[in-house]
Amino acid sequence: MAEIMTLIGGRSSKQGTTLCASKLGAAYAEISSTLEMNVEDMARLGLSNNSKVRLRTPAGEAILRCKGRETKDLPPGILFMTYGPLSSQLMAGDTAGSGMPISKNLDVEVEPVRDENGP
Amino acid sequence: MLVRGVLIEDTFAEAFTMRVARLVITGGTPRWAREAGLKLTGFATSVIGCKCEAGIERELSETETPDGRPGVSVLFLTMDKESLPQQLISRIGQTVLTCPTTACFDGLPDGPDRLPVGKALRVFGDGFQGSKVIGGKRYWRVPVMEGEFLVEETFGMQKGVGGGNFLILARDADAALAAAEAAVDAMANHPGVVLPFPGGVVRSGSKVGSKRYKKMVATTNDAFCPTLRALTESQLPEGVNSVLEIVLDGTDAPAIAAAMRLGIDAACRPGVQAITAGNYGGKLGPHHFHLRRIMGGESQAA
Amino acid sequence: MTLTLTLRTAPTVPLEADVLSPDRLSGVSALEAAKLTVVHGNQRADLGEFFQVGGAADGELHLTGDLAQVKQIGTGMARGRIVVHGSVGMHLGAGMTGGEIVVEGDAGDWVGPEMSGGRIVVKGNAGHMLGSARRGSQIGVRGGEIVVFGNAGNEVGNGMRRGLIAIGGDAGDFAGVNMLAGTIVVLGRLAWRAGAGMRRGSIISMHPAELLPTFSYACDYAPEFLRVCLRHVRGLGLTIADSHVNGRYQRWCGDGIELNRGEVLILDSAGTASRS
Amino acid sequence: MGSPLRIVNGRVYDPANGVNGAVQDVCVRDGKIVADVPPDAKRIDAAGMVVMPGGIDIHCHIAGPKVNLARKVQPETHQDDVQLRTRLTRSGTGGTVPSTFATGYRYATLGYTTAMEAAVTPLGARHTLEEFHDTPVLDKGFFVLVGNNLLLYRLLQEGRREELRHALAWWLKVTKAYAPKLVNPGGDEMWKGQRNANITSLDDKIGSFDLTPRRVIAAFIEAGNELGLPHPVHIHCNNLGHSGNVETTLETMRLAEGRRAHIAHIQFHSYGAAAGKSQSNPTSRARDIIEYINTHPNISADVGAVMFGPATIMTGDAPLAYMLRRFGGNKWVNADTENESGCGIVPFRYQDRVYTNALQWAIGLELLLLSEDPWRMVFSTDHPNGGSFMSYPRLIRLLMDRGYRKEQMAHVNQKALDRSALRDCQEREYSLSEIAIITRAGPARLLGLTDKGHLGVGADADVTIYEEDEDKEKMFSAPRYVIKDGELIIEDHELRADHQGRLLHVAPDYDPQIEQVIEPFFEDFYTIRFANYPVDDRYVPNGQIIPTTPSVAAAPATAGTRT
Amino acid sequence: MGENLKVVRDATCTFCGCVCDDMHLTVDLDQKRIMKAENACILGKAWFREHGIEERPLALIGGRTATTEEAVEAAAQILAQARFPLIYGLSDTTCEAQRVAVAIADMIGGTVDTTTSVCHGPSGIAFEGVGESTASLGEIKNRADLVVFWGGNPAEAHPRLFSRYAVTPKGMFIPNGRKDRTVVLVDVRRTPSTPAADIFIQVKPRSDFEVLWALRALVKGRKVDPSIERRTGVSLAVLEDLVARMKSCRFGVFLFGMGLTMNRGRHFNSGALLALATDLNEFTHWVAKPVRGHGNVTGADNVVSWQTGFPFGVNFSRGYPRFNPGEFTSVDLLTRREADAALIIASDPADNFPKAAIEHLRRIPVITLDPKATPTTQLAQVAFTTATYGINVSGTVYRMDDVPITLRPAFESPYPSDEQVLTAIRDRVRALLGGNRLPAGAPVAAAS
Repeated sequence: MAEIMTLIGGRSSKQGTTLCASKLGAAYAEISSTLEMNVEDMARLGLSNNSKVRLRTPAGEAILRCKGRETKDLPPGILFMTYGPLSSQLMAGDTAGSGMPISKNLDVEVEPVRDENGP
Repeated sequence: MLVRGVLIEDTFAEAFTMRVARLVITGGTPRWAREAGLKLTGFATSVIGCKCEAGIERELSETETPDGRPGVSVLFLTMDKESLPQQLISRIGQTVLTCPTTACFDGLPDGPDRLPVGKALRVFGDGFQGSKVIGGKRYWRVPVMEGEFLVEETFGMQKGVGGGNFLILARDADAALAAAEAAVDAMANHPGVVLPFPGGVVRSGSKVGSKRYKKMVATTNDAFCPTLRALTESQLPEGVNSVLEIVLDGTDAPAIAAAMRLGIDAACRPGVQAITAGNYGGKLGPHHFHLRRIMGGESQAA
Repeated sequence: MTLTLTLRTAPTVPLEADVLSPDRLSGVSALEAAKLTVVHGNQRADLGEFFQVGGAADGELHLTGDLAQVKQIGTGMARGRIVVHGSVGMHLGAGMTGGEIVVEGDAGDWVGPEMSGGRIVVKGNAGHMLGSARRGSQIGVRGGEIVVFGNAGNEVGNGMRRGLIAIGGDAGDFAGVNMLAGTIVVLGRLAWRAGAGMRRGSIISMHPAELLPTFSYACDYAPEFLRVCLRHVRGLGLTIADSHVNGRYQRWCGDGIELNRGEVLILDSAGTASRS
Repeated sequence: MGSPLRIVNGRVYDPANGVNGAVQDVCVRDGKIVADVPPDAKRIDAAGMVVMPGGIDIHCHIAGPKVNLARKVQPETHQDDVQLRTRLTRSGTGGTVPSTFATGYRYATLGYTTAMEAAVTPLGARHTLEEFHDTPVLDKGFFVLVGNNLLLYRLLQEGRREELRHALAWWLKVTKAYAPKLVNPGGDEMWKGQRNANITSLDDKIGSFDLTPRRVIAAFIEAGNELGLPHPVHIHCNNLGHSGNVETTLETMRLAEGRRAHIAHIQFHSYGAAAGKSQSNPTSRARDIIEYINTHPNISADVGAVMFGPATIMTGDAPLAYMLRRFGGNKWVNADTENESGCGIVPFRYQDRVYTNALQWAIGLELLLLSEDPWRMVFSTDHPNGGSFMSYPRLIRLLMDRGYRKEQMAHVNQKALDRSALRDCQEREYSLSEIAIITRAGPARLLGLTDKGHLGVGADADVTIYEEDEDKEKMFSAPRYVIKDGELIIEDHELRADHQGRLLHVAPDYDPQIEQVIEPFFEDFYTIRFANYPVDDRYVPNGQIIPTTPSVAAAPATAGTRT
Repeated sequence: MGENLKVVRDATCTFCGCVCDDMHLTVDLDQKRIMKAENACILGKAWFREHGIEERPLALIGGRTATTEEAVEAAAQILAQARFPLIYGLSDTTCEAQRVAVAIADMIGGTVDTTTSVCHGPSGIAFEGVGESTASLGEIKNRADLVVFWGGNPAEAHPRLFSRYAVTPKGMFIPNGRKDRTVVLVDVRRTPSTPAADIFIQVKPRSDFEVLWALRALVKGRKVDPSIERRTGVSLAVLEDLVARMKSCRFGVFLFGMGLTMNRGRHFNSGALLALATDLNEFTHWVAKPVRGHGNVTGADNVVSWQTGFPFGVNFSRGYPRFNPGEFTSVDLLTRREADAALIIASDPADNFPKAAIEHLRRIPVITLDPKATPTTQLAQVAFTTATYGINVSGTVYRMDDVPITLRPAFESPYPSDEQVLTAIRDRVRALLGGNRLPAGAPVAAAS
């Protein structure tokens, strides 16, 4: 069952240091496929750290692995991920006459991805 | 020429060129549009004493007004260009602006002169007024306690005709009045014409100037007063004991002529002896309405 | 006879065809028109490379085809009429002072920039910046009318100083932003932050809208001018219900940061306006 | 450098060499004016034309951080005034703040070959030089802002006048500047440090410093003279634009005490006030100003005339720009530079019906028409503050054509003319020779550019050839030929070649010990390293050092400096 | 560690817009590696550490190794033939290279756009509407007693903004450093930057505009509806307290990030903040500064502005510069499938552009200049390997506050600089076209 949440894209220092080395390496791929999520939301959706979730917007979809954050750090309903190839998949190309695509605070459908073997 | 036994005298009504504006006043209900129209056109019978002449042209249905509400159409006339806006500003300001639910629109969009009436009235808003341009016309929105008063920024002015008339010469006062009422009813709602006097009828026809009082611009038309038959050079035929006059103002001469035809025809009824008209020898007013020609006959009158 | 242009070769990159204006084509034969210059990307080309031209110019121009890549149609137009059987690209009717453009399909961004007169009717959807000020400029539409039957994007009427914009569908964010005067009617939904920074002017919404905290509620009433305005809009082809004409509206004044002389009018039956 | 060239049959105006309209040849070779060239040299037949040295703008704002901000903030003014590229030249955009390429080409198309950017923060010097690199044709230099410099204030506050002079020399040299510039001394410190206050008189205390503008100005005039700079301290006085500021201006000029000083855009500083009301509408006090200048040969000025139409206020005088912000159509830019300056930008429009604008217009004309020494009261609009340099031809016509002037006077706010003396200077008309002085020979002499502003042998071959025309605006709008460094840039009114002009700068000597004083200040209060501050020679691909003639030795032993 | 060590003092880090010029680098000249970067933050350390010389071909054409000359020829052919080419990136290279890139765009009648359009482009648009009160970073260090960070996370993205410029350093009128300043942080979430603030104001996502608008109204003494709290998560009382502080400080500064520009509202968010800073100058001194991401994105803004009059998104197809975000900006040109070739310099749009834009990049010939392999170089038809600015190449970069700094390279690279490659491409294109392409508006006879 999908829920609508707000996805914030951003930068992290770990991403910054990693991209200096290579954007094609495994470290960068891992960082840019990690989704920070409120722990209560995760519990409700039956997710635990490293569970796969599918994010979907009208532009596209991406599958990430989630990582829990306490409510004081990340309020319920808010998601965070670093910019990268996966966040690109979710962004619409319309810039509304500004040149800037919306890349923060996207409404995304969040859906746990069940492994074939079941949870 | 006789119409149903009533003599149509071979004379003409002499009318003047005036300036005319047409206002469309709408209201939340026909009642309030009418109330505003009545107050606006009250005390506007003759330029002699009222500085302007006005009357309700006709009532308008929802489909005929700019805002889709019931309304009345009003014609407003003055002798010169300058006094028309002055009269409109003071009269609309006192009678339409004040009247619940109403709005005031220009009814002569093609009028070659534009009178800045709404533009002057807007200042009642004390700076809180605002304007809107809709379909190329500018309107002012003046805040009032009820809500908002809407008035068009400018009103068209064109040349009109004032002083079309005919006189009903009757056997007695009852017959004269009945004929006058019938005439007024027949002319009601005629496009381009208003009857500025009370109920459309005037009993006190006047002549220019005074025989006795220097300052009087107009005094009673003694030649048509039955009580003065023995004292003055009366023009009343024998048997006529009461005369009533109908005065017509309008946007143009053909409209007045057409209305006169309907009015005279309706006035030709039992008890009426003759229909005549007032003129000044044809030298003062450019518009001459020959009664017999109007009624479809021949006229020899100058 | 009108001049008819039918797209036969789609441009591979944007085509700037500011020459497609009745004023510029006045008295021009089909043969002459085909030789007029358009700008295809960074190179000049003949109009005839892209369009089959027929008829002769008599003040009316009929364009047919998907012209979504064709920009600047009707630039500087002062009179006459353009009918587009299809969609058009950006900058439709730029600097237009008179005449009429009717687009049967959609229009791109920047419909009617710096327009001061005339009328543009878009029967489909329009892009962003409809009737909006150019970047850096404080003044958008200076007069005239823009009617969109479908939806419009962000910044409808940015900096608008006079005129009417009527939208049959929804309007995007910041409709009427920095408006100086004029009227924007939105029959569909008004998105966020309508009227931000407006000094004067009216934004009319037939649906509940979230307003900025700097807008103040004034009253519920039936604005008389709106009856006139909506009937006029009805005459332009949009579907206006009697309940819109006769309705009561909430009047919200704003933007409090600026003059506070603008207003957002929200149809009452639409429910209560809320603050954003 | 172009091939040898002989200009024949033209009427030559070379006031520096006493040539006043004589028909004589001008020969050019290797970028210089020479006595003769071989008979087969290319000839330009200048019959019916006027030959003058290339124009020199002594005070304009054409490059650097504030100019670029002013460009960026007005895209709407660029859109409809474009400069098309050609096979050879770059495209650009105009408005009152054109792009760099357009600036160079457009100056050239008016016959100008040298321009001085009049206000650059030291931190912005590198940026300015980068823009100069992309500003074609012109020779350029810039005046560096030192009048709100906090380190210099500290030295002055402590009475360290010698070190002040060395530090000033250091700043001029490491930034590759042409002259020191004071802008509203103390004003920026009041603005940045005292909640947007300003200086109101020469004796105000400057913020937390134990200093007054009077002390600052006097010290810089002294130091500038001691350094023997080709151009003295260039002063934008306090109280610019304020009613009654004439007293401040006169007092500032008196502070020079016979030493050289240049007052910038003096029109903006020549305002009186109705008695007792300082906030009232200004009146013209041009007469008092010009009388002082006429009788004090140590003082020079550029007029800073105002022309009706669009302008851009851009100034190091931040509080002034704030005062004017309400005229900016909602736009106002402020930019503070650490330890060095403030800056303000406001788009503006001078309107002939507006009292103050009309008065400003009149005062500019008054000053020029009442001036008795054209060599010391020279031409400028403080571009783009008083109007674009593109309006120079119109201003020339106003000076040369009294009929035209009278006609223009009829259109302006008459109350303003009542408060000026412009109607009393109806008669005067500038001659071509006088125009050549105020636009060429005069600025060259004031700038100390001995190779410019004249056509004598050895001068830079910067030559402009105008077709004579009764309509002087038309004549000065489009020279037939422009030669820059001997190269034909404009021929038959059109750009025919691209050209990279030179950077004109000074490199005064200083005691290297002064770096020991400056460096710790950088450590504490700058965010750029001391070592990274000086601008190196890579930014000056085509530089020319104009020598100084110091009256005081820089330092006992070592005159060398590191760069 | 090799024997051949060199110390470069006062080198500059170009990783982010802070452009700190106090790096003391210890360089192993044999290994061509920077061993130590004194004063660098965690990002700077990684920047210097990871930019050694990798074994990469000088150039690739269609995935095959090529010489630089061959690649220049291939690139020039693509650019000379294109009708609507895009030149993009430029924020991680020197001004000297940027200058040549704009010249190429002008010459061929293409579009030049920089990464500004997807970072603070909206702030640039806002600037064009309302102007800006701003300051060099040293003024903030010397004077700012109230520092407001808005929509950014400097601790992770610009660490030395805190330590070198705006929070902890002592300044002329801030003798006690951190103690003399009040630091406010406004964001939608807690980040590693939050603990640095005295006051943290957490706003609901997508409500920055409402908060800024309410602050503007309060500063002007206008009414704000208490419902502001429901919409934004911030109470009127908190806003009133902030306004009181803002009006009473001596020198206030906003440092704002892409939390404003990349968010719904875009340029209006930035514009509201810039206008708020302007409004506050009625009471005391206030400045605002967009915190810029890339090392020389500010230089790109400046170069494009002085050459064209516009900061980014500039099209030359009609023979003169035109500016219109949304029309001539990269994401739009690609998403709408308009560009028919792309020259991408020191940027990686294939990593962070919207999906539809990346898909178009795969359809058209792409030329890249980059020191490293990236998703964009992987899809390029012609890919140049270039030297890294600031590490191998000197030149000019502009700090986020428009202060230009000359780079001190640490060691030489076997690869050419961006400027060298671009100059070669420009010269070859010029030869192919016989000079600048004449404007499409020129007379027919003169057109090629």
